[in-house]
Amino acid sequence: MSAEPVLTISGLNVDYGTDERAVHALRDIDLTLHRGEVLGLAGESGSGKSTLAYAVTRLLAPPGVITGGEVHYHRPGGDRLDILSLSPEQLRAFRWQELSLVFQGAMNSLNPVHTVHSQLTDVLKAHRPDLRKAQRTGRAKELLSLVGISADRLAAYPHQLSGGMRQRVMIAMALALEPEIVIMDEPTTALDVVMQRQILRRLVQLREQLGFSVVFITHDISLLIEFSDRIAIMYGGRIVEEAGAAEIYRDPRHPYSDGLLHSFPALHGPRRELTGIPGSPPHLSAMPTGCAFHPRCGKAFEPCAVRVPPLAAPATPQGTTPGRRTVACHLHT
Amino acid sequence: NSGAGKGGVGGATGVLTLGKPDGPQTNNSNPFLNTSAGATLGYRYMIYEPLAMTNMIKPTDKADPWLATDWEWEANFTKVTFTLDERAKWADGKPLTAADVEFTFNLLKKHSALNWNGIPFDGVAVEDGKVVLTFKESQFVNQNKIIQTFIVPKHIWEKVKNPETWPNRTPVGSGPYRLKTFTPQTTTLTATPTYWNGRTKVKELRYTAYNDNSAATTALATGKVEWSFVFMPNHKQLYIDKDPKNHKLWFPSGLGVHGLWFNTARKPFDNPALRRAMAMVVDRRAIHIQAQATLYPEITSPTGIPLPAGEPFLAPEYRSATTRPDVAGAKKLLAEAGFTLSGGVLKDPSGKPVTLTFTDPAGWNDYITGLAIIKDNIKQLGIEAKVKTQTAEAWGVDVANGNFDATLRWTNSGATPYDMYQNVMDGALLQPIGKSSQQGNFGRFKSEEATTALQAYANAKDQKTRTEAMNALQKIFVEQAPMIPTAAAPIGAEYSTKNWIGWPTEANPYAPPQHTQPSALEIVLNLTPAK
Amino acid sequence: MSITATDTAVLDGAPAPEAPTRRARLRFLRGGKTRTGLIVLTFFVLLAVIGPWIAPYDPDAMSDQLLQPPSGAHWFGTTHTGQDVFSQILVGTRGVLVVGFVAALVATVLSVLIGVTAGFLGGAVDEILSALANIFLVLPGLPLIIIVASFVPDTGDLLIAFAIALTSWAWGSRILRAQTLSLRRRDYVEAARATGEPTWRIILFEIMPNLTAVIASGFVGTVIFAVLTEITLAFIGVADISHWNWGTVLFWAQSNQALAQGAWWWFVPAGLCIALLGTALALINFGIDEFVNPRLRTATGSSRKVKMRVGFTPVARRPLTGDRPEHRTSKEPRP
Amino acid sequence: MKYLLQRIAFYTVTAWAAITINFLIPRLMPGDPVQALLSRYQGQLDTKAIDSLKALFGLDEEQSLWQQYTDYWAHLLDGDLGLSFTFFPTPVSEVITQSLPWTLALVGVTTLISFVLGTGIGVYSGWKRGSWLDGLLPVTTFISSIPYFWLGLIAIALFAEKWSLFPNSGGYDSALVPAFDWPFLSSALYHAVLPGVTIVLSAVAGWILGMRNMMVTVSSEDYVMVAQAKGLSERRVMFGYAARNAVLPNISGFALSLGFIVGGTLLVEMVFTYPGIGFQLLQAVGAKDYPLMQGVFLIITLSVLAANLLADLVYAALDPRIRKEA
Amino acid sequence: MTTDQSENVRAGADAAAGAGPTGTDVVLEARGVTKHFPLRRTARDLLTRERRSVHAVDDVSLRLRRGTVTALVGESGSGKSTVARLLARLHPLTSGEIRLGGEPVVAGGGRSFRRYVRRVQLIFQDPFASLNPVHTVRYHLTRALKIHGRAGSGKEELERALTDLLNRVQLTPAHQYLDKFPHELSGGQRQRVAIARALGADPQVLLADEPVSMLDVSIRLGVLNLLRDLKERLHLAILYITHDIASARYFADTTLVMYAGRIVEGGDSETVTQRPAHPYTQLLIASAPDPDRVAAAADQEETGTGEPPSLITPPPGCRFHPRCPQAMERCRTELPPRFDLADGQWAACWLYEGQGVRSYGNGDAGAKPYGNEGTAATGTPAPGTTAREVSR
Ligand SMILES: Nc1ncnc2c1ncn2[C@@H]1O[C@H](COP(=O)(O)OP(=O)(O)OP(=O)(O)O)[C@@H](O)[C@H]1O
Ligand SMILES: Nc1ncnc2c1ncn2[C@@H]1O[C@H](COP(=O)(O)OP(=O)(O)OP(=O)(O)O)[C@@H](O)[C@H]1O
Ligand SMILES: [Mg+2]
Ligand SMILES: [Mg+2]
Repeated sequence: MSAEPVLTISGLNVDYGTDERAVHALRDIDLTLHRGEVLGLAGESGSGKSTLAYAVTRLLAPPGVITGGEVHYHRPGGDRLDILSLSPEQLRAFRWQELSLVFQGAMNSLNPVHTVHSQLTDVLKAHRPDLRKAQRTGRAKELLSLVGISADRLAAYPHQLSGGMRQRVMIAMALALEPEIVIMDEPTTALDVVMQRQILRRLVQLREQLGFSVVFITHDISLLIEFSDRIAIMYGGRIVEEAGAAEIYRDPRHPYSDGLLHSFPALHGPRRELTGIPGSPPHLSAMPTGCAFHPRCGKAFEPCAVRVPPLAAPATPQGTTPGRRTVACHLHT
Repeated sequence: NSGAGKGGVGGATGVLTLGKPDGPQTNNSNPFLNTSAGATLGYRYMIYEPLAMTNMIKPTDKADPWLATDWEWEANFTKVTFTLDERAKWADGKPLTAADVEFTFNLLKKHSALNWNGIPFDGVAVEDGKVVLTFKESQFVNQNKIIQTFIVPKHIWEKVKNPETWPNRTPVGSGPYRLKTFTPQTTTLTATPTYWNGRTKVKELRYTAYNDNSAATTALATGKVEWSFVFMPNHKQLYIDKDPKNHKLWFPSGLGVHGLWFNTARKPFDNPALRRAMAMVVDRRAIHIQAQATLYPEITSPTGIPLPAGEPFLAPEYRSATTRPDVAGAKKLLAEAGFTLSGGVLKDPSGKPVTLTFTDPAGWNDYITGLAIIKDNIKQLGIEAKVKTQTAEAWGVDVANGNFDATLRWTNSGATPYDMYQNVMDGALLQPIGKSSQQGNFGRFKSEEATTALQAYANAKDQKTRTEAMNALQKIFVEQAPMIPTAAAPIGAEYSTKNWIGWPTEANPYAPPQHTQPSALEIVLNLTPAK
Repeated sequence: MSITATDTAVLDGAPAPEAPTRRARLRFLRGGKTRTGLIVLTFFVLLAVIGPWIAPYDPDAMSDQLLQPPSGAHWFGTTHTGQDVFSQILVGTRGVLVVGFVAALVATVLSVLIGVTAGFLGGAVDEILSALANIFLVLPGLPLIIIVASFVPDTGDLLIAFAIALTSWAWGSRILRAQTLSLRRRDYVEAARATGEPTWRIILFEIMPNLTAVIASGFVGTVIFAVLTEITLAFIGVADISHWNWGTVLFWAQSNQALAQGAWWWFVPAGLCIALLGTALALINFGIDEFVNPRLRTATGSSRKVKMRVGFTPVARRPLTGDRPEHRTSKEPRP
Repeated sequence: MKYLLQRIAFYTVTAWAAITINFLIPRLMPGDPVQALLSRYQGQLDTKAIDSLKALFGLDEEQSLWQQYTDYWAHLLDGDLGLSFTFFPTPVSEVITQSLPWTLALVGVTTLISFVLGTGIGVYSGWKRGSWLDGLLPVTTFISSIPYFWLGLIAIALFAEKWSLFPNSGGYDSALVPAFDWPFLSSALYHAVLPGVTIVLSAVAGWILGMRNMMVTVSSEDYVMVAQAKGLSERRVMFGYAARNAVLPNISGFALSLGFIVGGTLLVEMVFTYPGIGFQLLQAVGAKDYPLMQGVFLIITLSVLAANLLADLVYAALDPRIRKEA
Repeated sequence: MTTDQSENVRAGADAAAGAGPTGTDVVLEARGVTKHFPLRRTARDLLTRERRSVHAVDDVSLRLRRGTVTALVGESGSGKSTVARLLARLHPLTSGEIRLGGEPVVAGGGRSFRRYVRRVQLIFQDPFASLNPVHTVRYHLTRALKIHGRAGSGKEELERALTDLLNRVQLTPAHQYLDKFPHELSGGQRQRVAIARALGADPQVLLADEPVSMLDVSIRLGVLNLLRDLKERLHLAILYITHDIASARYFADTTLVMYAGRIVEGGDSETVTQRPAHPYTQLLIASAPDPDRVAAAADQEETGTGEPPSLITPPPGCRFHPRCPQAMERCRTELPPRFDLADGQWAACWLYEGQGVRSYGNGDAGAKPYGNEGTAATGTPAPGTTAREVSR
C-alpha cells in the first residue's frame, strides 16, 4: 500500500453556531488519508465523526462553520487543492468527481420522488456533459451490476427497494465517477449482519479494482478492525489515537481506545473480560479542561486536567517501532 | 372615467345609460313576472305600453291616454270601457286591436301568478271595438292599477303554453324599443324605427346591474350611469358635487310612507297613549337629514299622508297640523294615561318599566339609522330601547308573525291614502300573533272603526262617503298611532343633464322620475339631446 | 401545511442541556417574533377588557358633530350621525376577541375530539369521523356560516362564534388525526399500554401532551380565521350590527360610503386594527410553528458575521467566539 | 389503479353526504321564499297571487322531507336543478352557467397566479434563507392579515376613484357585448386587473410562508445534502431536489383552495360588482331561493371534490410513494 | 387490580415451582404461536377473493425460565419483535397459545391484561422512542408503580419506591434523575429508565427487545451488565432480542435463531455461536464482524447472497432454501422438523435428519411437535459434519 497522501487535514476546527453559544465540535484535527487505504473512524456517539466527514467536503448543515485549519486534496499528479478556499462552482466540480460520500441512513439519502436511474444519471449529466443519454444509461446499468443489483431496477423508485438495495444504490452512486476518495458514514447501521457483510465485501473488492481510498465511520469496532487498514479514534472532538487496525486491536495506547476495545464481546475465541468505560461522555459545550477524557480515565494524573495532550508518535516503552501511529495521551509523551 | 370615454355614451350617439343596484340578472323579459329582468331593471316599460299613463306623484290627476284614447268608469266603479288608439301597432308591424287587450285581461284573469295586483277581474268583453271590463265590487281603489295594465300581443302570447314561466326572450311589444342584447350585467334596448306614437331621440338604452349601492353611486358620480335611483348617504358630496351643473336628483313622494310599526298586541304597546306619546317625540327632521339623507321627503302631517301628493285627502282638522317634537306634551299625555316617570325610567300603569326592542334587517342602513334616532328621541320619555338587527328573511318572518316590538317598515302605496291605511289598520287582515299575516296589519291593530271605514272607502258609491271614511281613518291613525310615520316613500331618481334634457322636475312634474315606474316611457320619449 | 414534516421534530426536542426545567416547553415564547406578537395581542386583550370604560364617548351616542375628521376631541373622527369612531373601536374590541377566541376554542375542542379519536381508535370510527371532517371541509365555509347565522333570528356574538367554529374545525381535525395516527404507533404509547395504562389515560396523558404545539398552532390559526370571518360577516350584514365590533364599524362606514365621502378616518382605523391583530396572531403562530419544527428556527440561520448556505459550509478562519483553544500552541508540527 | 378507485369511492361517498346536507340546509332555514320575494319587492301581493306563486314554486303541496329528497335526487340525476325563485322562472342551471365562467376565470386565474407566484417566492426565500427576501415576510404577513374587502375597497378608493386608473366595477364595459373579440377581451382583462391584484395580494402570503417553511424543512433532508455533495448545479438541486419535494404538501393545499374559488368569491364580487357565482349565492340565501342555493352548493361541492381528486392524482403523479401498487 | 389477586397468582406460580426442579422453572411459554398481519385488500384481491397477509411469525414455540436469559437472534424482519409483542400481548395471536406459569392465558382486556403485564414486562427496542418526551422520569416510574399498586400509600413511600427502582438500575443518586425529561438523559440512561419502568411492575419475565442496538459499545456494556445482574439477583426470566450475536454469546444462557418467521435453531448459547448447525445460523455467524478474523478476511468465500424471502408468500418447504448453499430437493417442498443434536442443541434442517433424537417437547425450547412426521423418516442422511466444518 503506497504511503502517498490523498487527503491531508490539518488543524481543522469546526463550530456549530456563530454566537457565544456556539458549540466547538472539532478541535485541531490532524489526519492524513493515503491513497488506496481504508481509514476507519471510531469514537463515542457525538465525538464528531460525522462532523469531520462533512467538514472535509464543506457539507456541514447550518449552523456549522469551519473556523480554522486546512484541508488539502492531492491529485494523483501531485498538485494540491485547497478545499477550504474553493468557490462554490469549484466545489461543485470537485465534489463527487474526486470525493464522494455515502451518507448515514440510506433511507433518506435517496430522493423519494426520482427514480434510481434519474439519480444515478444526473451526477453524470452534471460532471460528464459530453456523455450521450444512452451512454449515461449504460453507465448506470454498469454501476448497478457492480453492486449486484439487476439493471431492471433502474426504473424503480427508492421506496420500491429494500434497505440493503438502497444502500447499494448509494454505494454505486458514490462510485459513478470513480472518485479518489469515498467517505462512508455509518453506511450499514440499518442492515443486519448478513447484508452488511455482503456490501462491505463488495466494496473491498471494488477498492482493489479501482484503487480509491475510503474513510469508513462506524460504531461497530469489530467491523472496523476487520475491514480497515488504519483506524483513528475520536473523543470529544479530537482524534486521540491513530494507528494500523491490527495495532490498535492488539495494543491500544490511549486509555479511551483501550476502554472501547474492552467494551464489546467477541464472537470467537476465549471469553474476555469486558471492563467498559466508566462515566458518561462529556457534552461539547461543557468540555473538561485538559484532556477531555481525564474525568473518566483510570490512569489520569496531574497534567491531564491541565494540558491538552498533543497527538504525537508515542514514546515506545518496549522499544518496538510500530509504524506511523500517533496518540494524544500524557501517558505516552 | 374610462367607461364613459370608450363606450360612446351620450346624446350625440343617442345612448342613455341606466343602472340599478340589484345584482346580475337573468334573461327574462316576461312583463308580468316581477322576478324578470324586465321588471327588475324596468325595461319592460320601454317595450310594453299601458292603456293609460298615470302619474304616481299626482294620483288624483286624470291619467294620460296611451293605448287607450279614452276609458270610462261606471259610477260605482264596477265597469270600465276602453276605447283604443287606432294607430297603435306592434313592433312586428301587426296592428294592436281590442282582441289583444281582451286577451291580455283574460290572461291575467286566468293566471293569478301574473296578476300581481290581485285585481278581481270578472267580465272581459269586446263591444264595438271597445274593451269592457266588469267587476263584482267597486274598483275605486284599484282604478289606476287597472288602467295602467300593459298589453301584450295576442298572436304571440296565445301560443305560449305556460305564460307563468315563460322567459319571453325576444319580447315584442307596442313600445318604442326592442331588446338588442342581454347579458347578466348589461341589457341593451334599441329604438324601433316604426314606433306608432312618434319618434324617440334616445336610440339606445343601456341598463347595467350593479351589486350594491356604492358601486351604483360611483357609476352615477362618474357619469357612467345617467339615470338611476340609489339611496345615497350624502348625495350632495357623492353625486351633485361631482358635476353640479348636470347632476340632478328629484325625490317626489307618492302616497306611501315609511314608519315605525308597533306590535299593538304586545303590552304595553297596546296602550294608544303610549304609542301616541312616542309619536309626538319622534324627530322626523333628524330622520330626514341623518337617516334618509334628505332624499326621502319629510312627513309633516301627523296623519302620515305625504304632501303635497296627498294634499286633497287631508281631513280639515289636520290641514295645518305639524309634527314638531313635543316632549312636554307627550309626558303630559303619558302621565294622564297612568304612566309614571321615576329616576329617568318610564313605568307603565302596572309599574313595569317600559322598554322595547327595535328590529330591522342588518344592512337597511337608513332604517337602522332611523331607529337609532328614534331610540335617542324616546329616551327623553324614559323609554329604553334596543336596536337589534336580523337577516332580512328572519325579520320578514318575524314581522309577518307579529314577533316584534316595533320595527321600521314601509306601507303600501296607491292612488289614494287608502292603500297605506289599509296596509296598517285593516282588521280584515288581522291574524293572531304567531300566524303569518302576509299582506298587512303586521302590528295586529284591532279597531272596528278603522276596518269599517276602510270598507266604506273602498266600496263607496260617492265621493262624500269616501271623504268621510278618509277623515275617520286619519283621526284613528293620529289618535291611536298604530304606526309612527317617519318619512314619505319617494318615487325619485338621480339623473344627469349632461347628455339628455327634458327630465321631470319639481317645476315640471309630469311624471315621477323613477325608471322602474310605468311613466318611465313618458320620460324617455320626452328626452332630447343636450345639444 | 408545514405540519406534515414535523412529526419527528415534535418529539425529539433537540437536547438543550442549559434548559433543564419544565419551562423549556415555553421556549417558543422567547423568539423576537413571538414576543412582538404577544405584546400586540396583550394590548388588544387589555383593550377588550377595559375598552368600554376608557372609551371617551358612548359609541351609540349621536351628536351634531357629523362626519368630522380626527381631532383632539374625536381621535378617529365621527360618523354621519356624530358618533365617536374611536369609542366604537374601543368598545368593539371585546366583541372581536370574544368571537375569535370562543370560536377558536370550540373549533379546537371539536377538532381535538374528532381528530384524536379518529386517529387513535382507527378502523370504522376513523373512517366515519374522517368522512365527516372531509364533508365539512368540502362544504363552502362562508355561505354555510351565513346560513347557520340566519338559522336563528337572533344573531349574537356567541352564535356567530359557534357558526364559525362549526365550519372551521375540520382542517384542524384532519391534521390532528394524521398526527395522532403517527403517534399512536409510537413506542412510548405502546410502552404505556404494555405498562398497563388504560386507554383514556393513554390518549389524555401520552398522546395529547405531544400534540399541544400542533393544537396551539391550530388554535391561533383559527382565531385569525374567526376574527376575519366575523368581521366579514358583520361587513356583509349577516351578523348582529347592534353589537359593536370592528366589523360593525366597517359595515356602517361602507354602507355610508365613507371612503367615497372622503371620511377615511371612519374606514381605515378598524381595518388597520384587524390587520395588526391578525399580524400579531400570525407572529405567535410562527413562534409555535418554529417550536414544533426546530428546522424553522431562523435564529440558527445566518448571522451578521457569516453567511450560511446549505451545502456550502462557510470558512471563517477567525476566532468567532472567545473560547479558542488555549492550547493551540501545543500542537505538534504535522508529519 | 387501486389508488384511483379507492379515491373515487371515497369522494363519491363524500359527495353524497355533502349533497344531502346541501339539500337539508335550506329546508331547515326559517322563512319561506314567497315571503322573501315579498319583502324584496316591497310588494303588494294579493293572497291569490301568493298562492299561485307557491304552487308554481312547488311549495304548496305538503310533501314529506323524504319525498322531497327522493324527488331532488331524481331531478338531479336528470340534470335538472329546478327553477330559481329569485329569477323565476329561469332555470338554476342557466343562472349558474352565466355566472360561473366569470368566477372561474377571475378567481381561478388569480388563485393559480398566487399559487405559482407564492410558491416561487417561497422556494427562493426558503432556499436563500437569510437573504433580503426574509424582509418580505413580515410585509406579506401583514397584508394577508388584512380583511379582503378592506383591501379591495381601499384599492377602489385609490385606483378607481382617486386616480381613475381602473374601473371600479363590472366585468367588462357595459357598451360591449360579450364575444370572443379583442375589444371585449381587453375590456374584461382591464376590469379584472384591480380585483385580480387584490386577490393575489391577499392570498400570496400564505403560499409564500407555507412553501418557505417546507423548503427550509426539505433543505436539511439528507437527499438535498446528497445532491449538493454530488456537485449538481444549483438549479438542479434547488428545483429537482428541494422544491420538487417541498411542493408536495402545498399541492393538497392548492386543491383545497381551488375548491374555495367558487365559494370564496363572494367578497370580490360584492366589492367589485364582479359578475360571478358568489353573489348569486348570497342573493339566493337572502331570497330563500332553495333551488339556486342547492345548485350553487352542488357546484361548489362538486368542484371542491373534483379539485381534490385532481390534486390526489397530481400528488400521486408527483410522489411515487403514493402509487403503492407496483 | 388488587394486590391480593396478583399475589395469589404469584403464590400459585411459586407453589408450582416448588413441585419440580426443572419443568416448573418455566415461567412463560409460547406454543405454536403464529401471527399473520393481514394486508389491506387491493382491488385485485377482491376479484380473486384472496386474503393476503404478512406471515410475520409462524409456529413459534419457546420457554422462558426463571433466572435465565434466552437470546433471540436473526436477521432484520425475521419476526423477533413480533414475538416479543405477542408475548407481551400487544398483538392478538393468530393461533397458538401462551402459557404463564403453566396456565394458558386467555385473551381479554382491562383487568386481566393488567394482571398479565404485571408479571410480563416488555422493554422496547428503542430507548429514544419508548419514553414519552413530555413526561419526566418521575412520571414514568410513578405510573408504573401506581398501575400495579406498588406505589405504597403516601408520598414518602412512593418516594422510597422510586429511589429504590432507580438504585436498582444504578441511576444514582436517584434525585438527580427523577425530575429529568428523557431528552436530558443519555441513551444508556434512558434505557435504564425504561428498564426501571419495567421493573416497576415487579415482573417475573422481562422481554427486552434489542435494548442496546442504538447504543455505543461502552454504554451497551453497562445495560447488558445490568440485565445480567437482574437475572442473578431477582431471578427474572429474560428474553433478550438482539442482532449482536457476540453479545448473545456473552449474556444469554440459551440462544434461539429465527429466520423468516420461524425458529430454525436453538440451544446453549456457547454451542450455537461456536458450532452453529443450521446453514442460516452458520451464515449469520460467518457474517458477524469479528476482529479476530482479520488475517483470514481476504479468502472468505462468498456466502448466502440473495434477498431475504418475502413474508407475504413465504417459500415452501424450508424458508431458507433459496439462499442455502446446501439445499436439497426435499428442502424445497417439505418443512423440516426439529432435529435434536448433542448438548441440547437442535436445528430445523433436513441436514440433521437421523443425526439426533427427534424430540417432542422435552427440549429446552419449543414444546409443540412439528408436523409431517410421516415424510421426516424417509429423508436421506444429511452430511452434518460438512456443515460443522464450515463454521470452524
Ligand atoms: N446543528 C448542531 N448544532 C449544535 N451542535 C451540533 C449540531 N450538529 C451536531 N452537533 C454536535 O456536534 C457533535 C458532533 O456531532 P457528530 O454528528 O459529528 O457526531 P458523531 O460522532 O457522528 O456521532 P454519531 O456517532 O452519533 O453519529 C455532537 O456533540 C453534536 O451534539
Ligand atoms: N403491525 C404490522 N403490520 C404488518 N406487518 C408487520 C407489522 N409488524 C411487523 N410486521 C412485519 O412482520 C415482519 C417481522 O417484523 P419484526 O418487527 O418482528 O422483525 P424483527 O425481527 O424485529 O426485525 P428487526 O430486527 O428489524 O427489528 C416484518 O416483515 C414486518 O414488516
Ligand atoms: Mg454521525
Ligand atoms: Mg425488531
